[in-house]
Amino acid sequence: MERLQSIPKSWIYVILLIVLAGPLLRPIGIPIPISSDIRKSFEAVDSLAPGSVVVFGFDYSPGSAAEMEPQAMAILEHLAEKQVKVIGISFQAQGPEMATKAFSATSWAEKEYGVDYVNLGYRAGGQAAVAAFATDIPGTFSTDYTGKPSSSFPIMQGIKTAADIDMIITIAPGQPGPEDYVRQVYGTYKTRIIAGVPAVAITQVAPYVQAGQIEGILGGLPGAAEYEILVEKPGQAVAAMDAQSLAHLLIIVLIAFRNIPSFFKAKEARAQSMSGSAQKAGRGGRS
Amino acid sequence: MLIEVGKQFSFASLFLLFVLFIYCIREARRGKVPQIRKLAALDAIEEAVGRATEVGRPVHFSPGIIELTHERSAQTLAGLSVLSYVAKLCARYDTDLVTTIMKPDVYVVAEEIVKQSFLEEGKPDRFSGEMVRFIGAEQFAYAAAAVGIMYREQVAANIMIGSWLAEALLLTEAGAQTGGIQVTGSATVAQLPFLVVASDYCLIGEEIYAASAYLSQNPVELAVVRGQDLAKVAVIALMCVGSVLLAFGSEAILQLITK
Amino acid sequence: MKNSLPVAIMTVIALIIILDFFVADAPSVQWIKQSGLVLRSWGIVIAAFAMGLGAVNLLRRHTVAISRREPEALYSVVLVGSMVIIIILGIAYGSDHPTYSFLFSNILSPASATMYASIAFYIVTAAYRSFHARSFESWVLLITAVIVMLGKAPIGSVISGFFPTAADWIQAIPNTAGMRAIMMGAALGVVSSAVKMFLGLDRTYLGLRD
Amino acid sequence: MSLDFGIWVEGLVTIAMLSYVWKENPFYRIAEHLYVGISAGHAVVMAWGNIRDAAVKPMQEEGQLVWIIPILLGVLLYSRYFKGISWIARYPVAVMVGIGTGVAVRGAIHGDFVQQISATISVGSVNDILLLVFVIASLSYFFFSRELKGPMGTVPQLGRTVLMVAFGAAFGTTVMGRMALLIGRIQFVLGDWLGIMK
Repeated sequence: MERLQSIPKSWIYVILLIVLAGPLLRPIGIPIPISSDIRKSFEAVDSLAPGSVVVFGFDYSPGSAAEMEPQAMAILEHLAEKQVKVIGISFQAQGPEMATKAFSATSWAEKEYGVDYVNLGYRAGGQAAVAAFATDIPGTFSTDYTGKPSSSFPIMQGIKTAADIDMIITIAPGQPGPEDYVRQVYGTYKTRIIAGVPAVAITQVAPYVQAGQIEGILGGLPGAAEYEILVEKPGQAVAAMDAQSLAHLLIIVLIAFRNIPSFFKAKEARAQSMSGSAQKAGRGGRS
Repeated sequence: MLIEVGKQFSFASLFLLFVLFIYCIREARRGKVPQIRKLAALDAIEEAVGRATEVGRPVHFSPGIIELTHERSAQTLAGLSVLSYVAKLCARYDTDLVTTIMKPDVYVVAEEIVKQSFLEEGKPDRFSGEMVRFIGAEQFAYAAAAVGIMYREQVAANIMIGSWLAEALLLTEAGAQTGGIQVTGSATVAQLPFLVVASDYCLIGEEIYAASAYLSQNPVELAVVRGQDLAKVAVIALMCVGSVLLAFGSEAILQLITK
Repeated sequence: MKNSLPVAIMTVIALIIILDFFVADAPSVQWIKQSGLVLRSWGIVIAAFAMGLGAVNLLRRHTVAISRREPEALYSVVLVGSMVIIIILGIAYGSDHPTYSFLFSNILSPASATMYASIAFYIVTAAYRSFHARSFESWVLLITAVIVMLGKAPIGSVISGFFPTAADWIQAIPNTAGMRAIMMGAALGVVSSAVKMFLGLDRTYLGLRD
Repeated sequence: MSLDFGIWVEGLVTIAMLSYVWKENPFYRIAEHLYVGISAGHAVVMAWGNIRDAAVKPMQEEGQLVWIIPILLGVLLYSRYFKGISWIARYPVAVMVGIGTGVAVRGAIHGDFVQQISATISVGSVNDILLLVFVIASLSYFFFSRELKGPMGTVPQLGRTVLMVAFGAAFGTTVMGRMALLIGRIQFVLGDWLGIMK
């Protein structure tokens, strides 16, 4: 039994890799409950009429893509199905690449560039750029990511300010992020906002959702997975959730292995361990 | 009013804290020296350096990855004051020290501190440029280099006090692999759980700021720590009174604080 | 003078930056806001100069290793070479030079993403190594971690609805309380350290200890 | 399998960096030194750009001579290479530390201290009251000058337990984000690079 307490490190790593890669190649399908946040976001997007114009903020970079990209793809699939028009923008330097990747990996690849969707690229300046965008879209994004004038695209006809936009969707792990869209855009134009954020940022954004300034949020990979299920296109994130569940279970099993043997031993020599634990509980020590 | 509405109470508290700390320092100069409780993590540093000396392997120190002009720079400075203690111990025991640094401005200060510590221990010639190493200005490049160094030089003690981001766990795991005592400390709440779990001793939050007083046992510094305690009593009282009043329907305290 | 003037400069600058945060937008104190802004941009410039010192330290250590033909010299050649190439490209042609972007996006970015991702391995071994229930407190730590892990992954709600609910409560109440107390205590530590520095009682940052 | 040279380099770097978790090895060392070299070089280029755009340009093009001050302070840092005048470097350091201490104090007192106090004063529900009790208990753990004894001693003990719960919870939540990152890398290797996964 003591052997359970000293599993070699490399074994643990191999098991972790198997546990993570296995479900990615062959999903198990552990049921994923849908939370109210995701349902609200889904219903908001679902309420868009065909032909509505949506601004999609690709405000993430390769470093955070693992968590953010599946969210973007799931929502993009839904938008494609709803026959709306999408204007892709970015306030992150590497966002335009992310946009190109996401458009080409979803149903948007079959749609017409410039008519159904466009990728207007990146503008520097953070929060100030978001403010400029709200009041003057063609001025702030005067060209697309390849440098073609944005006024040359049919999709951009009649788009001046954020008031001409039916909804803003931003996928943002940091700043500028949902807070900036709320302050700079919602404050003046009351444009509907949906935000995708990392799991750790949900609590930061929650107050805006409570106040109704953001209509819906997606948090981390689980958010993306739930959305994929609602759009009925289970993809990367759903597969990743199985991996996620197994990884959590693996850690719990390992913790159990570590503790069960000593649990039995403790029964034999309780008095000893009691005095030992009292010492260990000393301030500042290891816990 | 010259102070912005919504920040007036904060400004007043800052002023009161300044007054309180200065008062405590004056009391200490009059001879009233307070005692502070044991901080096991700091006692463990000497043991850690001692063991490294016995096995003839170096001690690794890092003051975190935050630059001097940053909002969390106070943690870096707290780390650097522990560095001066660690460097003196290393000088005294003729033990090798490896300080890894991610921010260039911190490197400038850290090198000065280590040099000075060796000078004060009367061993300026034992100091070498290899003791303070700038290793890459990006978070994970720093981590990659630091774990590489820790492994290759088989450090026998790992002391990390400062502000960290996700890379903290990489360093503590490298430290666990090479063995020896690990002493960590931080006031960055997001990383504390990992430091507490992965190291042998961890200074939590405010404890890193008391480290300098504890290590030097300087009466004036101890007096300031006592001042911090008095401030905490006041805060607890304020929260209790505020809540009781609120329960009876008065928002007086809440309004005062948000002024 | 050699030692007290820097302390005075440090104190005045810190006080201006503090006041800059608190003063209202009134014309009579506009100069404080203005100086705060100017000082912070100075900080960026000075810190940029410090980068040169860091680079010199890094290059010097590795060129010494190369010239001594230490066994590690090959790696030092790689480091010095890549560093010099990217500095020359960046300064002569700007960071949008194709080779520069290639080094950046195909080496630096994946290396950084991989280091970041490798934390997943260590989080598992750290849990295995350290979640050893020896005392009441380590039990508490271990059990909360397990509940929250189950509550956060779909598997938890499959086992029991208790886990997500418990995880949310733990995060909202004890977690918030603990983190809040740490922040408040640390804030006092920051202010007390500042006072010690303003009074010249702590001059460690100048390399001086009394 | 991908035929793109860039993807291959990216894939090899990924494997080399990852190989460290198994064992420190020459491939890791090469990747590590390459990574450190490029990132340090990049930082130098960025620093150069900062000095040029933030200080030199406004001085040359708009005649803002005041920028000579930070440039001079920056140059003074290099006095440490010269024995006898190395103490001059203390001035730029003092300026940087002054800025840092200023932003640290103002952030600490307002956001981390006063706003946390006001957020804690709330008695709307049982949870609010528990939160208040837990905050007070945890704060009492940080008393340095006097050990609370007798029945009062249970307060810091409770505080320490609350802190452990907080750490356990934070550990548990972070596991998820970290796994997501590794899953992302595995998806790159199996999907984009090797093409085993769709």
